[in-house]
Amino acid sequence: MWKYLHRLSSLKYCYEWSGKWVPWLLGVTAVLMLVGLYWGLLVAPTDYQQGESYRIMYIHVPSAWMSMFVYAVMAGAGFVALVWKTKLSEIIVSECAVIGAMFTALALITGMLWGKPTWGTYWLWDARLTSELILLFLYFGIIAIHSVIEEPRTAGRVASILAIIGIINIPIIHYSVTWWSSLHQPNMQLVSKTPSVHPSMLYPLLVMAVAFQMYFVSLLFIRMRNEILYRERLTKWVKKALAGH
Amino acid sequence: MLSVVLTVIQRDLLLAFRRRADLMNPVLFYVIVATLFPLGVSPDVEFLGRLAPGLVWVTTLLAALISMESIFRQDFDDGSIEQLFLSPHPFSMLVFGKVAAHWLITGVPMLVIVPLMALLLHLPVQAIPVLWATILLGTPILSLVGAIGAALTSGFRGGGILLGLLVLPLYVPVLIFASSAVSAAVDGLAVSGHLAMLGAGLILALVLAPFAIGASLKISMS
Amino acid sequence: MQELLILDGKGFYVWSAYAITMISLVVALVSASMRKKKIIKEIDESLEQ
Amino acid sequence: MPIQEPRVLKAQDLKCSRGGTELFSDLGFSVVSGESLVVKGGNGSGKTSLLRILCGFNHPAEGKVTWCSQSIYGHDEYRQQVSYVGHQSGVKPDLTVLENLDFMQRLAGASSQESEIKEAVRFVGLFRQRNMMTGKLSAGQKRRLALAKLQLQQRIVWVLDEPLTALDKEFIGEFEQVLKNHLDNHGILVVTTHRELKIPEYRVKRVNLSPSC
Repeated sequence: MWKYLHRLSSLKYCYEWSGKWVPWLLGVTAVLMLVGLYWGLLVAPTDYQQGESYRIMYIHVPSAWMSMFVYAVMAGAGFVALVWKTKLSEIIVSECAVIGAMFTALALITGMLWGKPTWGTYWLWDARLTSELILLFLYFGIIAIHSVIEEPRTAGRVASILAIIGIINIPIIHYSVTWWSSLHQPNMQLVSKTPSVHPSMLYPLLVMAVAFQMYFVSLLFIRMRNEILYRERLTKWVKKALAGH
Repeated sequence: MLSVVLTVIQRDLLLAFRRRADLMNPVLFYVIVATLFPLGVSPDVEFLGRLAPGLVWVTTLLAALISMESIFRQDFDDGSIEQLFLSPHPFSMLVFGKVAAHWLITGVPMLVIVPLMALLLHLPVQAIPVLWATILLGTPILSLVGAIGAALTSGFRGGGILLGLLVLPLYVPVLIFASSAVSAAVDGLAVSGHLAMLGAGLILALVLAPFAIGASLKISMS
Repeated sequence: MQELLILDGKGFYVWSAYAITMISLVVALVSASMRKKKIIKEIDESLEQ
Repeated sequence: MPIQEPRVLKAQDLKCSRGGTELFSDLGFSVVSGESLVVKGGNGSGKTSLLRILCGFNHPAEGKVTWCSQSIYGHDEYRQQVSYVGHQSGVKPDLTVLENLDFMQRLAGASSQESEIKEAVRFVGLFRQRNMMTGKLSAGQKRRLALAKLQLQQRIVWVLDEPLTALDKEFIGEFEQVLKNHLDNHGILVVTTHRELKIPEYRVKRVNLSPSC
């Protein structure tokens, strides 16, 4: 195990290792995405309650899951960055922040587009959407760090601390926002967004969820390799690697 | 150990009183914002009374945020952070002293001004004691948590708005429990649950924040 | 094909949601690969000096 | 200064980079009690960064620094033995000279005797300004105040960044005497300076960061 971890700390090895995987990941993502979209949009039956608008669930729910999952990955990388001070984990933290913010924004937009036909308004201060909005601020905070602090190593460690503080704060926010929304809109429960999911509707959702995971890993690898190239641009191995291109 | 924390508090209070003008900043800010609400919202007694708990606490949050900038900015500029780092005492204890001093300078005046401004906003009188309790429990959390953001941004230029962005998500739970405690008091409902949550938040902040602040300062110092 | 677009009146929301999502996912990938080209060009230029 | 077995401050293949550009690399040296390390190098060659690494403020990109063969990071005992005088004075402009020194003594845990502080202030020639606000002192006087702090703290490792700047001629002579006393008391000195320090050659080790200067 340690030998493996140690090898990952050398950016050169990591650059080459991830490079081999990117084409495969992109292929799997494309296939899964197409299957999921076709299945969710065309094959899955209409929901008796919401009619067709529930189909937005197939991108809203995976985005929301990914916004939380990416934050967890970022906090994990942040912990590694602070404890073992590896450059790779700092790069992962800053890349995850951007990807996570994208997923959170998508979850919010699709949530609003789903809310309009279902509730009649684009935005409703319900627990899930509000927590998602605050999560977006957490992401923006970490992204903004890199614009304020020029020195990449310091910025990486500050971002790692923020990611860890955030992961402690997310359950607190979720609990307090849920409690708060039940206080002010007691009748929120009957407007639950995910309808009682019949298996025929559930499978496309799972396919889309895996598609989003594959997308995340491939985008992370691509962006990570860019950042490795940029940060190691003065080293010999980068020049040698690029000579081949 | 405790004596050194008191030493840091005493020095910071002395520093603050040397610049007496700055002491008034949070209070002045509070009065200004609190007078804007009736002009902007509506002077109607009943309507404003219902909004008062939220307005009072949002303003307290903003006042705390504005004053957060000053905790470490001066120490970074004159290099005394490094001297604190090189002292035999644990860094997070010294930092705790600085945050405690900052709370005494900015939080305690809130205990005086906030009930007064609440009356201006037609907050029903029976809610004033509970409001006072939420300020007593809430503002230390704001100082402790805000100091983490300040520790991360004061060392760098352009950290201003970034501090707000970092600290806002951390302030949300405090705002929720504090303002709902006051509005529960307005309706005569039980407030012990809300205050218990604030108390728990305070203890969590007291235990975790100093270490987070110490670690953050060490990073932004490098 | 027609009713597919309308999706009993809710088509606008469903299709715009899917469009926004798919476009931003693709744009993220494209901008990442464009950045790679820019970095490689930058490194090649620095090699020439 | 308690005299124990010789203390060693050792650095091994240090590498430091700022903003992606490398300042210095494969830097190694060791300084024993009673020796001083003079760091030479042009502007921006990383002198200050090296000093800050030795104080434990910064982490080097590579390599490690040890104090009595223990890494200095998280080494509480080492932290208490370092006095750092950087470009900034490290004192509060709104406090008077005496208040600053008094706070510093109480911070270090030593019970601050009034007499000791007055003696240190008199030595650096700031006795007349002792009740003045530090902010109103001139650059040279602020530098003297920082050096008074060194006298008071009596720590083993002195890390001084351009200590002689803004000091006038005759005070430099006195100050060099203080440095010699410090080395005689088995102290360690790490210093960057453009002007040659009159310290006996056998006690001096040199590090040159950028040969181009």
